[in-house]
Amino acid sequence: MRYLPHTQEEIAEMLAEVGKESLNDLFSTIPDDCRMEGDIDLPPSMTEWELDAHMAQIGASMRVTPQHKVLVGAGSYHHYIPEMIRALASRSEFLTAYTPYQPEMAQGTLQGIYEYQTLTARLLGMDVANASIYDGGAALAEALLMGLRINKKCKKVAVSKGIHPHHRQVVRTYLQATDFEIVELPLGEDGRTDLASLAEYSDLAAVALQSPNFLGVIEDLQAAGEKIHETGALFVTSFTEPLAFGLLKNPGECGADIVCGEGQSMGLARSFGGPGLGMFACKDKFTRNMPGRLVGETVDKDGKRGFVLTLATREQHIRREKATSNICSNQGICAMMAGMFMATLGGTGLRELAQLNHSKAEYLKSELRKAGAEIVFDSPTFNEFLVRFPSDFKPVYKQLFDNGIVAGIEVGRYYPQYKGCYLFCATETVGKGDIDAVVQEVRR
Amino acid sequence: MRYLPHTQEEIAEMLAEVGKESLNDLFSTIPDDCRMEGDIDLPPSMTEWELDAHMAQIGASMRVTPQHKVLVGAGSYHHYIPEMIRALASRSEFLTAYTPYQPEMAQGTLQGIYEYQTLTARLLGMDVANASIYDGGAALAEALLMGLRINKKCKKVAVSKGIHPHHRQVVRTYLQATDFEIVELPLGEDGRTDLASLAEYSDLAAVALQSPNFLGVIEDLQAAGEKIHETGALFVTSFTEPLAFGLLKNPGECGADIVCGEGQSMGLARSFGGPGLGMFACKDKFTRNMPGRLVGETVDKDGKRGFVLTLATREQHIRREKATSNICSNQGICAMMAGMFMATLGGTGLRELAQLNHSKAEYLKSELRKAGAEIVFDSPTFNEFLVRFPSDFKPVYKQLFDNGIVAGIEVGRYYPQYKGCYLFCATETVGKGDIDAVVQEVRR
Amino acid sequence: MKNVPGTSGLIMNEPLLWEKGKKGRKGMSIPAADVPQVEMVSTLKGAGPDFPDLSEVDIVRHYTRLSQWNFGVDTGMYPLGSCTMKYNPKTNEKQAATPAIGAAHPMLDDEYVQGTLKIMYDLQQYLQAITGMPAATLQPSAGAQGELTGMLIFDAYHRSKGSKRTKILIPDTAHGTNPASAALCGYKPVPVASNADGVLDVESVAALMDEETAGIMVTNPNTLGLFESNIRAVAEIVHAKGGLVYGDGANMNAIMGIVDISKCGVDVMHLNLHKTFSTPHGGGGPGAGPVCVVEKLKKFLPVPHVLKEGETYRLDWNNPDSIGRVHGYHGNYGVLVRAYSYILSMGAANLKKASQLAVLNANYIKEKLRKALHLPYDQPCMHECVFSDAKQHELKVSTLDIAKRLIDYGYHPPTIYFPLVVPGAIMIEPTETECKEDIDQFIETILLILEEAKTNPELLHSAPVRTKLKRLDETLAARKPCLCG
Amino acid sequence: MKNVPGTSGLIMNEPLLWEKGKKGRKGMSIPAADVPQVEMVSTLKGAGPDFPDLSEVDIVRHYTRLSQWNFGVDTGMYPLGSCTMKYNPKTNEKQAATPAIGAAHPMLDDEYVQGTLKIMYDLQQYLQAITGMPAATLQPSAGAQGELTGMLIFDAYHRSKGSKRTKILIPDTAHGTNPASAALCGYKPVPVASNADGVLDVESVAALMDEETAGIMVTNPNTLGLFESNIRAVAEIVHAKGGLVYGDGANMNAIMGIVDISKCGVDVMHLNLHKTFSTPHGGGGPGAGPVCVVEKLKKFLPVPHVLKEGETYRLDWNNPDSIGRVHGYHGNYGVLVRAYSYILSMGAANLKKASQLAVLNANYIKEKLRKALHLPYDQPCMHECVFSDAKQHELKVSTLDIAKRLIDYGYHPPTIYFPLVVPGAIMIEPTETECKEDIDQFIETILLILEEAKTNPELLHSAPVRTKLKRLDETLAARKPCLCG
Ligand SMILES: Cc1ncc(COP(=O)(O)O)c(C=O)c1O
Ligand SMILES: Cc1ncc(COP(=O)(O)O)c(C=O)c1O
Repeated sequence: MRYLPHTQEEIAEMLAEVGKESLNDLFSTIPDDCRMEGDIDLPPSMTEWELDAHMAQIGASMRVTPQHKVLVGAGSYHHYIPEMIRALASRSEFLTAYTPYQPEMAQGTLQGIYEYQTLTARLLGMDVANASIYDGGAALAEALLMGLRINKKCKKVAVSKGIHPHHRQVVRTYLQATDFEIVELPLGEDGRTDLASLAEYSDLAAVALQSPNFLGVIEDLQAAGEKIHETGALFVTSFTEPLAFGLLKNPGECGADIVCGEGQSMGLARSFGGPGLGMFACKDKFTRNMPGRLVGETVDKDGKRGFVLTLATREQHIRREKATSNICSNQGICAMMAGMFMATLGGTGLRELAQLNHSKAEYLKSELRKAGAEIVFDSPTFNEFLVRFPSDFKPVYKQLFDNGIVAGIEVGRYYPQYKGCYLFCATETVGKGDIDAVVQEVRR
Repeated sequence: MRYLPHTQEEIAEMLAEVGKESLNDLFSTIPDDCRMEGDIDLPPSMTEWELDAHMAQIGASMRVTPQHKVLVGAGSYHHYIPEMIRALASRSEFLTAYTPYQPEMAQGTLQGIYEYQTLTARLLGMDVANASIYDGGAALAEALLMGLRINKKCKKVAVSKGIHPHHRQVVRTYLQATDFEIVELPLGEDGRTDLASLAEYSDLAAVALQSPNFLGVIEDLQAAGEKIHETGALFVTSFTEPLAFGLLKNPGECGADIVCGEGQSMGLARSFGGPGLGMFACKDKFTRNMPGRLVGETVDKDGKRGFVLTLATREQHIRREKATSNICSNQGICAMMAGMFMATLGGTGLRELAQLNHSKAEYLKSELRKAGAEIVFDSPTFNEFLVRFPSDFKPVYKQLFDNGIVAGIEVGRYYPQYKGCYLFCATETVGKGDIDAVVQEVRR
Repeated sequence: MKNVPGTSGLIMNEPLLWEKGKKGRKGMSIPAADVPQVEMVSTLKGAGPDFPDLSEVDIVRHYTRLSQWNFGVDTGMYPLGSCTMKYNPKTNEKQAATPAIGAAHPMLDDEYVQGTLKIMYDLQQYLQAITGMPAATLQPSAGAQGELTGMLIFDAYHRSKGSKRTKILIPDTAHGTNPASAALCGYKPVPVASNADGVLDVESVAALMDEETAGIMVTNPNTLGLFESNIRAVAEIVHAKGGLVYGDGANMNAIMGIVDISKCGVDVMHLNLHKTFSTPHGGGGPGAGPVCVVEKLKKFLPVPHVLKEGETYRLDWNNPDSIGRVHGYHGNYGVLVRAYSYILSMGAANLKKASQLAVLNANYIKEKLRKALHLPYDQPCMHECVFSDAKQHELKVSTLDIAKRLIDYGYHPPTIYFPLVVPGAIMIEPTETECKEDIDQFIETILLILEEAKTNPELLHSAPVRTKLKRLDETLAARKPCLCG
Repeated sequence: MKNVPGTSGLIMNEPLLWEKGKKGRKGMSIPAADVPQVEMVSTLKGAGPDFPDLSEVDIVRHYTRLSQWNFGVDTGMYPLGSCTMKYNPKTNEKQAATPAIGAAHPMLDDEYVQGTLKIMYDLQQYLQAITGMPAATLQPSAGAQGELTGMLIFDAYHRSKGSKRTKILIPDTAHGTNPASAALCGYKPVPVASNADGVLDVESVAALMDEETAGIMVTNPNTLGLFESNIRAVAEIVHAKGGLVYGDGANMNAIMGIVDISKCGVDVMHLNLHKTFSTPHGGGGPGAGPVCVVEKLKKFLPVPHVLKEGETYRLDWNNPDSIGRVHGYHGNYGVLVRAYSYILSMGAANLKKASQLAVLNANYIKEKLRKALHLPYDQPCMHECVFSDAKQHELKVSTLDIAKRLIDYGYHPPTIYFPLVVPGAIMIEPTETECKEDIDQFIETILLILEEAKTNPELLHSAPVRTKLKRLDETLAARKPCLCG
């Protein structure tokens, strides 16, 4: 096998050195009653070419093709990714390295992640960003746990129903075993989080809102932040579409204490939902409560600038059960790619791209409205919004799918009150022609 | 534009430095009557994404798809190429470097090409191989010109009709302007070159045979070599399927003085015929008459082993009109890839792969024979052979094409006497199933 | 010394991104607007972040240069203990980039994404076959999240039995993620000392296991590279008290096709696809930490869970007993595809062979270095061997010095100062993809360094010297954190 | 000095391929035979070559390490005069790898390969539009083969006029390929001295041009980076004697959208797609050297020639006047696809802008270095500027020393000792893709080196010192050639 370099002779020589008769003898310390009987039950091994054919076949079995125009966001967005980024991220010095425990031979990863941390902090308007958390869901869970650590006395957190339902499920999973309580804040008629009930709670460690939220509505973070801080809780904001901050006030400006979210939009393929990128940032004063790795600047023996993993005393390999989190491997190369993507866009490009996304979505919105569809919320949105159709949309959806367009997703599973409503997204990848095709089909 | 870094301010600053008002002023030395009127007539510039879509469309417009099983060789072969080779050859340190004029910063290219030269020499059984010629056609032309330089007194060369017709055309083109004469040696009934006419010529500088030849037949190089040497001519052998030398006696063993050919089989995509690889090797004593670049071993100031371009006095940039050739840029990265491919196969793998190709072709041969087709030559072949069908094959060909199989090519254009005969090739990429499908259709 | 891989050569300096660039420069082509521009509501509109503007060539050079400062498995031997730095096949990268997979949206109905679901289903089957466990989830994003998933399953199981347990047994050799993961779901870790042979004693477990204890987390082979030979007896004790056994499978690379995990009495185990199954570490991630469980715990696995019905695949969402989701979608899917490709490429025989050769390589190194380095636990080892710097103390040379000197010679150092039970630990895991010549060269190099330790220890103290930067001041970094430029 | 890119860092040694490996090791997966094995006739059967057997990881590390010893445009500035080392866009590589293109067999009937033919046809049109010439061929594999094609067209043309000419005029500034290509088709090159301003005098051409002379080969802009401003007058003289004018278009990057070649009186010109049109040089190739001609020479172009009829494309094979083929198929097709992608990405305005910026960068460097380096021809330059080491002679410092010292500082040296008319030439072509900061840094570095030449010339004589290998002994290599291991 081409991955196994040992020849028979070499195996024999090495066995002789270790004083064993056979490869099996190497496992003498394994009790018989722990051993596997027979061979592992797997399909016969494939050549590189059989694998190519096999995977091509699997690709062909997908009814949704790369050619489909996918007007769906819901936490996973189709944005263009420059070929350059694929080429650079696949540099094996980056890709085949482990966590940079030996900084002298990992300065590439370390500077790259330091740059990612910095651009992320700037994007979100925060002081510090970490080297990544698994995904948007885990990042939100970690943010709330961090809030609970900071506000030790409080055992309760509140999360808006506007947060991606899957992320709320992850939060529930992370907190279920412990005696922390989660309260959910309802959405108002305007699609924004209704904070009225906040008053009832005096013991909230943290309150989390997502903006733009799952239904596309941009929350009034500034107002929310003030209300939340009045309760003494930390203000956590999350996101699934960081591109929005090219156009919107960033969470920092709106008073957020901890900001987290899914960074897939920043140069990562949808890839059936992963690997994504848990972006995580906070205010300076909370740094030592932060989960996850941090890269910091330092100097070498000769005083030259360099970078290292730092504040490791927060982490499991030093602190063990007292660590701020159990996370060890994170999303390494995805963070690098997000850094590359942000650098490639630049400030000017990010602004332009964000504006374009907004304009496309607004055009789709207005055309659908003209076609008789109801835009459920009239609150401002970025590149996603919820639509109610006068009649059953399923047949239209199916027709459009066959025409190569995926027309939103139905949200009834997550929001019974909006059963039959479809969440649409339009990014720069959607052309006017695609939008007009959707609208035309709706008109039929 | 993302490839043009200059901002307006920078342009202004730089213009100031050079004392010009505008970019146009930089071209003051260009007479008005040489200037282009208006803009270049080109389509509007495309974004990276428009280009992706445009090329995908062009790809889709190809009736022959990557899924087609192409049972055609004729100088361009479908062999599997490990993904690893694509990954390594795209390392930008290799790909974006120029010719290694500064050896201290090009040791990667230099050692890689030195290794290519060595493996090529070993494959062909020769003493020296150069760093490459454009393609098999140019390599053959250069080989014959080299022969004419060595045997100065002679003005004639002979080429077998078994040589790839396109390569013979290139030879004709290269030699037409000068007063050299080309005689073509006919093919015998057995598909091998008929050397009887050789006796007529006393003034041949070189005689060239291809083996396996265009019609797939393996020439009896040993016997031919002796005959040719008797005439005092140099024995040049060419090839289009170097894989054959994994199984066959190599040209060196058979007495060849100069060996050249097309190396596409060694890890390069068919890519509509280019870039390919002109492989070129010869006996020691002819080295200084060789065209093209050579990498040689040397040492650095500290006595460490290193590699440099050498014997440049043969080349145009030193020798100008007295150079052994005008070639400057060659097939650089293609030679590197061929080196990678040969190294990946190894001696054991090359043997195995060559044997497999032979077996596949022999199976196709025997099955076609059973199905009533005539195998035109009964001389031994490697992975290609010529077939005559009892009735018009065109409709069968078209049917098979629609079923995803390209069943050979008709050779009438090149060999009127074999009009209606088809040249078939079967490599490791052709499965028994594909072969059986062809035969079944033939039977219909 | 000519026979070491490491040397020094020309590489490039490169500033930070925002130390380059010029406002207005373009790095990405953005489509022209084909729809009217619509302004964002002014009250919500912000200024946009202060990012540098760079051209495409700026970006390409920046990251190309950065990459030259890095060392990966493709660069050379990376015997980082507990991390299984085996070769990462290039074809896996190609398969993960299959257009239809890369473009697959995770929220579409099952009928549209049968291909991606098939891969998940098959991979689950394969991992079950490799471990001998009857059920699995692919959702956890890394080993630690697998552990958390396991601990949550422990908790859910005990609740289902009407009990809430508060403690968990964790051997002193365990990786830091184990106690951290346990703590995350409220368990108090109770350390269990391993015995003189570096493995668990039945007695010490028996002494600590009780009805308040949810179970035990065992890494097997453990982080000393030793197989926990008492695992079954230990499991019986734990089970007898109503507890469960968690297996940290980070070291599965030693025992594929050799050990049947279900027979060891393990109830839950995570695998690290980015170790055992050849997916690249990406300088820190992403990984994947699928979790396998015994039948009785299947109902607690995360949702959605992929099922096969006839020839169609579907996601099963409603499982009332499930601990819920640990990932927003289906885990680090692209990593799953790589591992799937690896397993299909290897097949049963080669996976077993890989484990045998990994163990052979480790034992070979252990034999060759045992005279020069102190071997705290002299046992037949599995995939890795653990030495210490005890013999070097008198020379005032530490594990860190040895590690840094290895860098000069072109090797990534082994894992150092872990496991904690071995002071000054040097944990060497060669993996099966290192050939004999390269291992011999590595051994020679270590011996050379240990000679230098005697003859010229300064060479070790001042190492590395060949790298672009010399030894970095980690204390300064932590004392005055500068985390953002 | 902190402000230079070059520094030294850790890289790897690596032996030659055959110094590694072990018989029986596997690097490639070979399909299992699904047909009976058939032996090759014994009289023809050989032993197979003596290649080393290596594993996949052996190969990956070998070439990864070799790559670290190399320097490309992606690594840093590469101002190699006459070579137009501009940035090579990554998307071009992707397009050339389009599966349907990569798999296209060159011998199939036109109906099956319309897509690949369309690219050829369109690219011909684009190159015609860029040069102003009415016809083109894409077959030549590189610039030199384009020159040969051009010379063969000269010969065919003269024959068609019943004459056979024997000489060709070539300016002393010409690249070596020009006389070599001319000689290949039997022309005796007659050197024409360029005048004090570095360009051709009408008089000197008039003095040499006669009826035995086939014509002239002019590189414009020439290799001194100067535009041949008398080109039209020169052409008239040549035409008046029945000769033809060949344009070496290697330097087209200076004048896209600015000069109309057909108006200059040029009859035949080649372009270097691997220079002007951003295709990578691949450490020596492959290139592509399409040839454009005026109407009256169209019939001499190589066959087959691609035509468009209605919406379909076809290859025209029968052209009795054609010089024939210069390539086995359609030239270096993959290179053509890259250039096609580049032209489509740039469009007319950006191509012109590229030329303007290339010329701006060169003039900027010329201004900034004119005090420190001798400028033999003080003219407004085009895409490159040519200095000499005259001022450094007294310091016993040569162009070579300066070049080698640049390596230490992280730059690929300019082209040196060419053109031959400038002793100790230093030929700097920055190209348009270098930004102002990088050019300023390059200028600073040159000035620094010229300071060192005064204060510490040994630094230059012993350079490079940061590279893996120091200055290599080229004389030894040529004296005792060792070309095969
Ligand atoms: C024994 C052991 N357990 C758990 C882990 C954690 O795995 P991950 O980094 O994927 O979270 C590791 C990784 O280093 C490990 O070595
Ligand atoms: C002016 C000039 N002409 C011709 C050539 C030859 O081009 P190629 O190397 O593509 O054959 C070159 C390349 O260096 C050149 O600079």
